[in-house]
Amino acid sequence: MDVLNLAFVAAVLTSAAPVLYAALGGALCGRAGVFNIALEGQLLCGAFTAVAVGWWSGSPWLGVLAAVVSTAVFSLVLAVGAVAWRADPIIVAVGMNLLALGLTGFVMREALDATGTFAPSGLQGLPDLDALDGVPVLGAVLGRATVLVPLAVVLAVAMSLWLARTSVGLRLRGVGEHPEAATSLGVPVTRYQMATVVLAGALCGLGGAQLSLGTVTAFTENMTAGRGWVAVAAVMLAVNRPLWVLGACLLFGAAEAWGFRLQGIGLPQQLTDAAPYLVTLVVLVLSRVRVRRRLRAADPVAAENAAHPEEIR
Amino acid sequence: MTGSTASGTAHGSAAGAPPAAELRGITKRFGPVLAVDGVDLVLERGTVHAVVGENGAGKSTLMSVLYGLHRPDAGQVLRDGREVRLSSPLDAIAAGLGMVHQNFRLFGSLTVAENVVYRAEPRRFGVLDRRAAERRVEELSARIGLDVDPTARVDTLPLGVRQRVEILKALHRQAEVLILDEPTAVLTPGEVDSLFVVVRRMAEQGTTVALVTHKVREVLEATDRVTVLRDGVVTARLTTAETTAGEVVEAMIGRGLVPAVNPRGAVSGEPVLEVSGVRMPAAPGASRVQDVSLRVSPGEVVGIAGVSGNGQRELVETVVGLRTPEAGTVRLHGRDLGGLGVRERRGLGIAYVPEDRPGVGTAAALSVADNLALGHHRSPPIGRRGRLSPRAARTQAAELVRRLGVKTAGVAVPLSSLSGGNAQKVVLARELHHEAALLVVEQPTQGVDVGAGEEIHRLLLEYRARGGAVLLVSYEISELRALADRVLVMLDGEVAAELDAADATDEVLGAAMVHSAGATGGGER
Amino acid sequence: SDSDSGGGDGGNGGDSAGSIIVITPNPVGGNNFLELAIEGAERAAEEEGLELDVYESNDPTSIQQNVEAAVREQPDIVIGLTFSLEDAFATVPEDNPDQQFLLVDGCPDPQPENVTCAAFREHEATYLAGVEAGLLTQTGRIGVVGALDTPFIRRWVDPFLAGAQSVNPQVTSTPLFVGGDNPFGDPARGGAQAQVLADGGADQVLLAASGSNVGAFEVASAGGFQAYGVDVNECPSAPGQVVDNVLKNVDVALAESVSAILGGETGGSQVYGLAEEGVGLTGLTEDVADSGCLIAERQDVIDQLEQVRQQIIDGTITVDDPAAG
Amino acid sequence: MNALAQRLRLGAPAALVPLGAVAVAALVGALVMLAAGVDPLRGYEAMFRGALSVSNIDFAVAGFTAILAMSLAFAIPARMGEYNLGGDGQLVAGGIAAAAVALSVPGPAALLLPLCVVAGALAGGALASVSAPLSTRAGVPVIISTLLLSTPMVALASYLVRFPLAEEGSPVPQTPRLPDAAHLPAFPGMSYTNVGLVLVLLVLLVTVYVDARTPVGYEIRVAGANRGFAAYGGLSVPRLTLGTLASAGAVAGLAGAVIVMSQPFRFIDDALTAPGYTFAGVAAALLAGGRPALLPLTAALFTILSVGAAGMERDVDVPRQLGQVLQAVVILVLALRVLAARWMAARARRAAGGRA
Ligand SMILES: Nc1ncnc2c1ncn2[C@@H]1O[C@H](COP(=O)(O)OP(=O)(O)OP(=O)(O)O)[C@@H](O)[C@H]1O
Ligand SMILES: Nc1ncnc2c1ncn2[C@@H]1O[C@H](COP(=O)(O)OP(=O)(O)OP(=O)(O)O)[C@@H](O)[C@H]1O
Ligand SMILES: [Mg+2]
Ligand SMILES: [Mg+2]
Repeated sequence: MDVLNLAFVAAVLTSAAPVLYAALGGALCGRAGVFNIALEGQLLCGAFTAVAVGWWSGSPWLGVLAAVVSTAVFSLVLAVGAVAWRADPIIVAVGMNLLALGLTGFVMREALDATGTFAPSGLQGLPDLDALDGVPVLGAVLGRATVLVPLAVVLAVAMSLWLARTSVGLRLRGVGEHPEAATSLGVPVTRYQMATVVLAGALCGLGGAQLSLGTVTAFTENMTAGRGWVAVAAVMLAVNRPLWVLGACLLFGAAEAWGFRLQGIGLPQQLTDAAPYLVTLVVLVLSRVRVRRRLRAADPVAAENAAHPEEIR
Repeated sequence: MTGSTASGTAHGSAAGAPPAAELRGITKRFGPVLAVDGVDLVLERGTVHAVVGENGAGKSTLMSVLYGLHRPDAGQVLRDGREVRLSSPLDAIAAGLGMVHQNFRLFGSLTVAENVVYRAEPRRFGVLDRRAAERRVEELSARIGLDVDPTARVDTLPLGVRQRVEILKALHRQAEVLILDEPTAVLTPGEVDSLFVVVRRMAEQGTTVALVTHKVREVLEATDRVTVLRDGVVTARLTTAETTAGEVVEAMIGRGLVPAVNPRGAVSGEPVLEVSGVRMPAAPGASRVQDVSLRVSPGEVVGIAGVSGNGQRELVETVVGLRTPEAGTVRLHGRDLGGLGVRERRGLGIAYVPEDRPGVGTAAALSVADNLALGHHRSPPIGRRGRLSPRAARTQAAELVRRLGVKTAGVAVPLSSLSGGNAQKVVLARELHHEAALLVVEQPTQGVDVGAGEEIHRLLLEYRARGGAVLLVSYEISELRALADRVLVMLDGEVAAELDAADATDEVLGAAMVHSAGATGGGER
Repeated sequence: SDSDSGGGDGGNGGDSAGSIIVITPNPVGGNNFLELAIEGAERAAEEEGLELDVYESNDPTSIQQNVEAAVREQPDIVIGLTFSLEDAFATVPEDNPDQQFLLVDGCPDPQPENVTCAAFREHEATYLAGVEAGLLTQTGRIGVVGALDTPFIRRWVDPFLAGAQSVNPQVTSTPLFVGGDNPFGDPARGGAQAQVLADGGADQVLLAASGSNVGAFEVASAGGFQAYGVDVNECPSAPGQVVDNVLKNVDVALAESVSAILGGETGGSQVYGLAEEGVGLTGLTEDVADSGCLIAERQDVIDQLEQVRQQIIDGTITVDDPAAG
Repeated sequence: MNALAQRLRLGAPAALVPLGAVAVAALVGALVMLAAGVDPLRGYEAMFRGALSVSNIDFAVAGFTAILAMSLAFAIPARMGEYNLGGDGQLVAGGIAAAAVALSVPGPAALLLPLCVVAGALAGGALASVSAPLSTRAGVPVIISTLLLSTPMVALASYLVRFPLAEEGSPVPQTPRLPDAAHLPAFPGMSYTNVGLVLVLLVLLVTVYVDARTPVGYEIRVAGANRGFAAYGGLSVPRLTLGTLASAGAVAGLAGAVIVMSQPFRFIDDALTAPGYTFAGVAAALLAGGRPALLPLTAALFTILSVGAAGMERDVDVPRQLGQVLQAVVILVLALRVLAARWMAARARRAAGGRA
């Protein structure tokens, strides 16, 4: 089975796109010094509002807009809780994930009068990139994807450049690395961090919209099914670097798409369920072991702290 | 008390030009604590002005007010004779003020140039102009005679160089008044000297410098004027040229200083610690150690001198068991400690006061009692047959606090509520209480005020008098001279010189330490 | 079909107006089978003048809880949907001998006296769909998207291939299972699986993944393959791309069973296969012309299916039940 | 006397915080119910009845047992600053191991019961232990590795129950019913509430004791406060990490064993993970905030919220997701705890400064 054909690339991109948005948001937060594991809840929030508003207004684009706005607003919980009030970001995030799960389910039942799956016939998905149909390679890879798929890749590259080459990017990196230093130079750290968290929320909103109006056209309860957690792992794997995040998400998407194909030749479904997680873990271990050894050599005492998520950069 | 000495001399400004900066009647409270109480401070243009005082006297608070980090409860800040409202460091920067903080505020993963231009970046078409930033760093360093590589990552630089980066940061922002908060605390003598050269040159070029310090020697060497704070009020305003060390110290602590006496020569018996042929390769962030051998006998203090980052830390960590050497042995009472971990070594009789108090020596979030119990928690009276008695831990802690005079609101409060000097006493109390045969001490009085420092020295000497062996790492020559019987100078991982305390004059030690200091890199915690 | 009735009058509910309570194993929305069953329950409630209450379960624990809560309400009949309730229906009825129970699409073993069962032989209809796919495939490759690799879902996998191979031995089938954290409600994974099948050349694909089907139908709509629905007529889900549906007339079965129990015929097990018209294909119903299914245009295939159906009913062809182990 | 008064004063705001969080959550829940057109009083009544009425208490206690165990599984490593989010995998590992032993080892109850429970605890502990060297040697944070290991374990159990351990002829992926000797004895008159509750309560007692009264508990707290300090003091951070994670996994595994050894006495795919015990346990542990002795209270609260929500849905037709919303709000209001802690620290600092 040739795994490197264009259809495979298309499948990888499509399944990676929502995760990529969330992971880019997470990486941005990481760069600003905010540990964000609320990505699962943020994605779910985006997926839900995209469908709800898309259906109510009849326009998928309004759905995308609403997803971006609502998820950004939802992210204020993390921004206010963990940044402004300095609460433990992990606790806040656990609460947010649960809140998103509960609220989307609750509102779906109360307002949309649906349980399980919401896919009414009037619901319109985002259009495919039909314009690319004639184009040789691009057509096969992106022809059946929405514009949000290539946009995710473009955003990863743009974000990398933005962090490295602009003064706001430089300031953001400084804010995450040493907030007191940034403060003493007059950078409003809290405002930077809050803005970053909200921006990350907007990205998750795009990811959620791609999931529920792009990849498919429906909302189901707990539709994200762990994709936000995968994004968290990708952020960690990439040590908050956008281009690495892109790589990590593609790796994960490839592991998943490849798993589906292996299932086709008779491997059990449970193995293909597990494969992406095991692949991620193995790569994570391989990538961290060297860093860890270097840290130990430099400073055995400080290295004890290095496995803490906040310490990783 | 001594306030009257100075009031006349402070306002003698030249040619009637307004002072570069002035604080009038500044009062700042933190809750019930009156940190600064109605302080006036005049910084004349082109002078170096010392602000001295004990720990907690209010120096940093006062400077933070001047730099817009704290809003004063009362009082005014004047720049060039005009009142300025400073509600953030940004206002201060705009008003031509710059500050180098006690703990450096640099971004380790960014380059020197990025650190310098941070928040005041040269831009081209909205994009960060790296070339311009690097050129700017070169130009500024040339102006004050510094040598810094603008493209180096800051966390690869030695402390002295990092401080230069801090100064460049202020200069880039066109600071006319530069505040240095305890700039010498982490520097070696050589680095201190070159810092003062730079400071003087800046003053000549018209920059006004406020220098916060505890160290009387620095006041006398490097400044023009002195303002002494105690408990938030000014106790003296002095002109450096007309004052003496004794006068400054008395204004700081309210009495004269009685240096600890160091009766030498009680060394006896077999060596407690024998290090032979210890070797370790250099690694990124860690210095090499080259074939180091030393021995410490009961009743002896062996000092290790040297510029920070010449292998002292690695050597000490090898002795206490945090690091494994590539070759060589460490023996305690003749027993080879190879393969033993920290716990076993402590059990055999090693106590250790580390340099990094917040990161290693204490746990800020735990109570004073919990901090004092570490290492004692498995032996009576605290730990007994797999049980732990919190009550015994509190009782013992209360006793230690009382014995060492630690200022704390109780043993149940978190350690983070203690001042730096008191936290250091907690560490010392815990380690002394082991009554271990060997005490390894790094920088025992760093960041501690003179009064407390004096007390700590006395405790160490008492320990020696009881027959304890002490391995002391210090970057301060005066401390080594006050405590050590023998001094080893480390340079690039090797013992470059071994001196008897009597021969270890400032000149000899300084020369041995700085001999080829430029060759070293390496970091610190 | 009806056996030892013992218990006599159906309900002994306290209220004058009777009631029935339906317990589902999962949320109803997006699950065709459950939606259809509830429809049947509504119809039965209306016809018999009963009140209807639906308890949705989330997981095995809440199933047990719902069954016991339902018993406390003392309705005329406690109706359970699917085999997931077999455990609860094996124990609770024993402790409540005066309560009547109906289990649709499953049967506890051993079967308590006050439990009536209505089970389906959907593998027979799936076999027919397989025959259809075997006749229609151009590539010789067919496939199934299932939610999970469980014996029950294998009922839509193995007979599909067997049916296809009965008319075209060269046919190969690829079953893919959605899996993951939310197998019955992850349309994105469902779509990805369907896309894999499409890329692999399968041109006839049966979709049995409940809420995850939504994504798979989108692949069918985009021309990836021709699809087969399950439980209800799903031809409108991807107009012009759905060949046929494996029907399971759970609404009819449920309403019939309710009437029977109220009429005093309790206990026993009614099996709904092709013969009983409890399962079937949209293509074999009268209103196939209006169904929107592709099969409506292939009368030749319908005729052939008609024959095979008869053979199954006669017993000339036996279809293995994968869930019977 | 004075010291006692001081301790009480310091303790008061900390204890008030969880109560405040619950109160605010209740208020938010009431607003949500009002918005949905339900009388909040009736809603809450239905929720409490759903969990605590005589007829439902049996289920509620079973849920409580699982949630309490899972809260311990989170709280134990959290004492040293490690977050165990892999409870699902550990729970399932314990469940499948207990089922496998019960189905393969013949023997009397006296042998089989302890054997199954121990097998469950060992399996859960073993899975969680993997994360310890991953953290201390490879530097992969526990919070990530536990999470990443959980899904593969759930998949493995799902595979086992589908093939080697499957019940012949069942349409559901489940094991056969365990032999009678492997049924945990239920309390008189109950069918779900059984000895498992006693086991978990015992674990709780041991945890509280170890935490407060043993050197190991002290060492765990020290490592949680500052790793560098712990290493400097000669404590073995790797060993402590391994110990806390193994115990946490063992408790979760025990919970899994208890679940399969209770009604309906089999391992059913999905049955252990679907009710969301893991995250309810996380929430309960967070609410208790580093005080293991409070866990029974917070676990009870989250049991009411999750078990009672189903009853509320049945009775007054408020979607059961409201329970999740309430749990989330409780956790989020906990953000206030930091404010309270900060307030206390400021007070202590002031007290110290005032005397100095
Ligand atoms: N943010 C704060 N909150 C509460 N109290 C504070 C704060 N900052 C300083 N203080 C208190 O104000 C007093 C003065 O502190 P300050 O840091 O200005 O002293 P200092 O002279 O710089 O001492 P050191 O030599 O130790 O740096 C001390 O009692 C200190 O505890
Ligand atoms: N290329 C440069 N060379 C020398 N000094 C510079 C250069 N670029 C900026 N500065 C100094 O840095 C300070 C702030 O720069 P700038 O005005 O660009 O920041 P800003 O625009 O106020 O920041 P923000 O974008 O956040 O509003 C100025 O006072 C200027 O003197
Ligand atoms: Mg201070
Ligand atoms: Mg200070």
